[in-house]
Amino acid sequence: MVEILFYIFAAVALGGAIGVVFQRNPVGSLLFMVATLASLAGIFVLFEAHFLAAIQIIVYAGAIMVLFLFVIMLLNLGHDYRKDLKMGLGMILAFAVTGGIAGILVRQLGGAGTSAVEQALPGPEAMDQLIQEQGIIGSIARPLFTDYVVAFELTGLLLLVALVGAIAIAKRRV
Amino acid sequence: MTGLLDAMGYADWILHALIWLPLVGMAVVLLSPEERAKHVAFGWALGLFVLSLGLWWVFDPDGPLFQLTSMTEWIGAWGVTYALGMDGISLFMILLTTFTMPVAILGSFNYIRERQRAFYSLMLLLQVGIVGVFASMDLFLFYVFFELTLVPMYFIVGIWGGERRIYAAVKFFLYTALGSLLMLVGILYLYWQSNLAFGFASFHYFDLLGTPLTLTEQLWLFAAFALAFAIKVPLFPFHTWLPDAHVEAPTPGSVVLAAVLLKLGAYGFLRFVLPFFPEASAHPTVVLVMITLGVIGIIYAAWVAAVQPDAKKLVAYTSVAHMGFVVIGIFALTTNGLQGGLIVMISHGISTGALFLILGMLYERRHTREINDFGGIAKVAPLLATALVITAMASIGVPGTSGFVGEFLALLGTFERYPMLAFLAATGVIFAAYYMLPMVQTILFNPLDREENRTMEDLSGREIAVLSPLVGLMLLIGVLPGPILERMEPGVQAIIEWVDEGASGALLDAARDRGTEPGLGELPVRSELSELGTSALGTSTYDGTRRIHLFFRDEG
Amino acid sequence: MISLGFISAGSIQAGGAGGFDPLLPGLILLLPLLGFALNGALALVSGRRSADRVRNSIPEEDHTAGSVPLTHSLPTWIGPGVLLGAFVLTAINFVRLLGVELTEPVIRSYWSWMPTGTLSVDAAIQLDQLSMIMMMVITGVGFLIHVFSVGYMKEDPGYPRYFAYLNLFVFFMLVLVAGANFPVMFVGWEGVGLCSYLLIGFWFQDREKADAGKKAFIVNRVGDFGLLMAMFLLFATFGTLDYGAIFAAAPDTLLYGGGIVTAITLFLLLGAVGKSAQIPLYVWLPDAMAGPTPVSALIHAATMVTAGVYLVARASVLFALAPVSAAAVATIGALTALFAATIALKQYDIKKVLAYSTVSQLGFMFMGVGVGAYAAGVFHLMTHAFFKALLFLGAGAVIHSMHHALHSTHKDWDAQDMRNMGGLRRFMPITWITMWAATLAIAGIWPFAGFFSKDEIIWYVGTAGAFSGLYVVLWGIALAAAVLTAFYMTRMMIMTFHGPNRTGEPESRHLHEAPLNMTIPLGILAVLSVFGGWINVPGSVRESFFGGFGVLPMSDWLDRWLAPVTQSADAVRASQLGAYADVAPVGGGHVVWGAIATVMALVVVIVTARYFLSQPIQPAHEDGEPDRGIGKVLYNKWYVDELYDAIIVRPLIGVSRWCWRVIDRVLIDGTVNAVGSVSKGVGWFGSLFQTGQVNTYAFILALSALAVLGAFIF
Amino acid sequence: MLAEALILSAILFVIGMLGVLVRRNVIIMFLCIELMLNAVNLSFVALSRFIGIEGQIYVFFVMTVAAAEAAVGLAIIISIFRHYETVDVNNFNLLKW
Repeated sequence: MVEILFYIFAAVALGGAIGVVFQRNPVGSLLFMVATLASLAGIFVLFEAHFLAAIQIIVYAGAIMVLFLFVIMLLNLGHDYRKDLKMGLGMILAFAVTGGIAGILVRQLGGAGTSAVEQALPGPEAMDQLIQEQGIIGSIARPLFTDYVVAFELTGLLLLVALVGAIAIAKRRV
Repeated sequence: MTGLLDAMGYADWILHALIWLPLVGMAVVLLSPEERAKHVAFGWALGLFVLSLGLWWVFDPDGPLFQLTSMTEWIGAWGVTYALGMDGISLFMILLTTFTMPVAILGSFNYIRERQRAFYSLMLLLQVGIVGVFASMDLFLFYVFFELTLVPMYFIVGIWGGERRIYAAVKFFLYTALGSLLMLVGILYLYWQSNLAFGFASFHYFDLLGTPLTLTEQLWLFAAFALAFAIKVPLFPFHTWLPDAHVEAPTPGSVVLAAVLLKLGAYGFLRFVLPFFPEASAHPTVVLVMITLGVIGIIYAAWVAAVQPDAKKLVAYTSVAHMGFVVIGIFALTTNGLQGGLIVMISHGISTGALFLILGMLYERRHTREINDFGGIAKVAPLLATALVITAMASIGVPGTSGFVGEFLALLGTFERYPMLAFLAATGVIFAAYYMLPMVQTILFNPLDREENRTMEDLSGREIAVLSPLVGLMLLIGVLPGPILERMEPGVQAIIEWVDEGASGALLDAARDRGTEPGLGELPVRSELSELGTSALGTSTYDGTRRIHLFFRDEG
Repeated sequence: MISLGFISAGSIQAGGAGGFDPLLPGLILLLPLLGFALNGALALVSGRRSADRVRNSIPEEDHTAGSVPLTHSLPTWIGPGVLLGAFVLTAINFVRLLGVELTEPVIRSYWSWMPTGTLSVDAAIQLDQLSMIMMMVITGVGFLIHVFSVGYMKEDPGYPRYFAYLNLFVFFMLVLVAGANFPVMFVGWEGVGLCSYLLIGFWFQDREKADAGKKAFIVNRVGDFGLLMAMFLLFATFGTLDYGAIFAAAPDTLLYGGGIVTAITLFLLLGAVGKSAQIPLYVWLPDAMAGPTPVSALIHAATMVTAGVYLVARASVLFALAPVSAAAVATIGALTALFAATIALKQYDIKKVLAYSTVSQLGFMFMGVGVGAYAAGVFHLMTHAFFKALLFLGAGAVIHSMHHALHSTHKDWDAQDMRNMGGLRRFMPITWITMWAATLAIAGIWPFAGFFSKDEIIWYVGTAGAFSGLYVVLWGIALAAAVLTAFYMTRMMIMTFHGPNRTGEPESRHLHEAPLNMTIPLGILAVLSVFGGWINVPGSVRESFFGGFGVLPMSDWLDRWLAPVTQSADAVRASQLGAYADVAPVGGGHVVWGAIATVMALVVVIVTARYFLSQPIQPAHEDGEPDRGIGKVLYNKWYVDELYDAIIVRPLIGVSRWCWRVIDRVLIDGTVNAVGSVSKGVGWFGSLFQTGQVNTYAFILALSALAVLGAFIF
Repeated sequence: MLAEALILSAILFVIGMLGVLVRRNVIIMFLCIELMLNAVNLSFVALSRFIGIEGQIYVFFVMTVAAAEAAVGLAIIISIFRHYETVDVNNFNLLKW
């Protein structure tokens, strides 16, 4: 069951990703992206990362993608997108390079090495036990507010800076 | 005198003081008001000179080879030490530096009118670097000081120079930096080899001495070091930065450049190249190439100098010719040759410095450096004319002046081994007259047919004060070079023996006796350093005894 | 410390002083140096005052009238004064030396000059027969010329400077002859060259005069180069540069006629040729006449130019060991003697005639020392110093007078051109008489000084024919040159002093005899020119003519006096070559040829005098230059200056320019700049990838990632 | 399942990279970068299942940074658009001096 669901989500994610790249209409791309994000959220659930799946939907699909959409609409980019996709040599080169990288990555990750690594790792039982003890949220929140509290606070600062920066950059000169 | 100095503990602090006090002086100059900066700088430099005079008495010609030595750990993990010391050769180079500085500063009072604070503080910074080079006993420290001299000189040429100052400054910087970077590679290679051979890491001069190297390695390292120093000297054909730098540099810059900076190259040959790579330095082909280049430099530079319309450029080319004498003297590898080369260095420092000062004075009056713009100056400026004639004579080596002693000994030493090359080099004596006399004549003599020249002022009191010590020294060294020669002799002999007889002689003794030398007792013991070194570098064959590897002969 | 030692003691090095205890020898040298220092200081003071006048466009001070400033009155006493002191000291020592048999020179060493390694050169002076007689000539003639200069240079604004230079010259000249080793001698050698340079260019505002000084210095430097090389060779061979050690070791160390000694002596010869103005380096001396005339008398006739002869005599052992070099010395001397004499035939400038005459006479001296007659060479050096100094001083008096005369009416004639003179005998009788004495001396007429010295040289050249046919040829040349000497000297005297006066009526009223301080030196020198030759009358001559009368007190005195100096050279020559022939190549002995020479010279003098007295002579501006034939070539000095200019000077300048413009600027700097350009070019090439477009960067990034990944895998 | 997840992550990453290379619209390029970030997130989550909770924490941080980046990036795009009236990167070449 889990396997089947994984493959379904994977297929959707892949299809969405390809759509993002090759759909010339930006709004269309965006919608494909939402599809990808949603299916990734599904995969997160399959890996017992329920909290992340939730914020994947809320933050990514909900907030960030809407932001993108706003910008596209603000800039009125709904038309004249025919030349958006590079064709010819650029496309071939891009395919060649990315294809090469993909080949290497897939070959490495899909080989016997990964299974061996999987065997050597503690395995899902430890995680299951952790979630059992502390709950889904708690298992993330505890280290976040203890070991990683400085990083967490810095993230908050980063968001503030980004907020101020975005406003400062985007606003018209007065 | 000696008693007084001993009471002050002079020997313990003087080298440190000579290196770092200029830095303090730099701060003082920067804090003083703009219009007083030159006086403060002059006073400081003069004070340093007076301070350095004590070296003459402190240095014992019959004492150990290297004196006033001291050593402190600097970067322990790499075996870098802050080690100072000097032999007779360094002694006179340091004295020449401390002597030149106040003269150059005093000579620039009228020349430098803008950003005086910056200028004089850079001059003092330059002194830090130069004295540091001459006093370093650690190759790392040496390299730091060697490079440090580039920076102030770059700014001195680039900011206060003439019209093409940027070109000249960049050329000067890149040219010399290129050479010294190659040398850095050589230093590191030598360091690693020494580390492998002796089992501990150290940049100290004595620890690098006698590092076992194959002839091929020696030749490559020789090339790396020699390029750096040949550019600095400058040896033909690496000399073209010099005329540009000299022409564009302000007077004091030219003076220091000619008087001291060029000596760094020759000093490097003597102190490092010959002792580190004795086989390569004595290799017949290498010696032949070096001496031939020196000879070409002497003749070629003289010819080129003779047709220069620009007086400063002419004098710049004469520097190349003079330094050619130094190079042949060094590579003749005879005592007379080396001694002669050293005297030429000192003499060239004084006479060429004086020439640049005089040309600077002429420039201040007429705002031109074209030889043909002058004429008949001797009539309106008899003192200046006298100074120029004496200086020119010293420069072309008329007996009775310092130039003769140096050139004579250098040629004599070269002749002992390479008669034909010495023969060619000696023609430089003729060509020296061929370039110098027309300039002297055109500037000083001939009809006084220009109104601007007719109203020219003779030397002022300050200018007399600048030139008279230089002129006096030219004559004094010409007549009485004995005390200088005596003090340099042990150092020179040590180098010759080391190279000639296969890493032996006084230099070896000095290196061996280092631990028992006075002044070293309280400093970190070698074994401590070596532990640091071994822990960092992971090789440990060092057994704690002091030794210098002999790769020419087996000791046991 | 040093100065005290310099004056008083020093340390006696060599033994065998034989009871000769020199009195303050260092002071002899120090006195002129002191004079230089004092006069030099005065010169600077007066120079600055005169510079102020130039700046403010005030005319030069006129010292003939009114009060004379201290800077001009003191040198009058300091300049000749120190020379007198030096001369007196020298004379005292000379007299002391007369009484002793000195076999080894007395050496006074003052301090160690260049102590280094294997070389040890002391600042030492050496007193022996040769150096003492040279010092006598230098200080004696020098003193007379200093006195003469007081009158001659009085009005010159550079008066103190003049005496400063002159004193310095004497100092260096004394160092030259007194030095106990080659480097010390070289100090004097170059020092006199320097003073000569300064004095030739004394009136430096005249471009030609400054040029002449420069030329003298540079040409001399060629000779100095030879001397340097000789010193290096000597040091390489002997390991020392002291005279004593070298000359003592030479006969045993060096192979007779070997390559080393020949090289050494040829280099010494180059030095001598430069300093003594012989072919091919004589060109500077005629130009050197640009200096004040007393300078010409002192430096370019009496002392400095004879340094080459002194050098050969000093190194006589070496030359004796190198027959090729000795022959070269004699040959160069003979050729120069004849060549310079031919040029002198057609010169109109009175000083130029004397200059070429000097070159010619120096050629005679070279011949003498070349054939091993060292004493004869030194003898001629000495007598020549007397009569040539006299001739120059006389010429100076004439020029002085002519200058005043022409100046009085502002006539722009050349005061030195003999065609403008004529009949001066009436106005300047003392000068006239004394100069005739000198002329007869140089022409070689018995019993004047030149007869004994010159004919002795010619005699020795002839008798040296026993060694080689070359010397017979040289003998012929020497005779020819002697004849020419009589001719051109008589021509000069006639054109200057005899015939009608050509200066013009108003000017001639201003012609006058020189003042006493100028004529007294002339008189003394005239006496010396007449009797000076009697110190070395050959024994055979003395006995055959005057033995019974006792008119000539000494015979062969100089030969015997110098014997200790030249004995080892004589020994070498005697053992290797054998004895001189003792007859002239075509037969005839001493006495016969003495008579022949005198008669020949007398005949030439009389014939020439009659010829020129009968010739009408035009003043220079009407006469013009000879425009064809041999006369033109001689007038233009065989075009040697032009030749040197074309084959040496211009090519050298051309090569220098080429070196600068092509090698330095294009090749070396071009390479340097090319390296710079290459790095710029590489940078430019790299910038091609910097399109500024994000895709490109991204693409390169991806490509690099691929490369890195690939590198990990493969 | 780990291998499959990692392979999916790799492919998504590469597709994102392809998008950056072939698109000219700067907003879509930006979107593709987000895609690449998500691909990495997937790896983290997948591995965290077997190693420990830290992986998820990193993903949390990545998302935050992505949000900040999106905000600032889009602001810049707006600013650029005002100047050039286009979002075609071929017209932006100020990176070259």
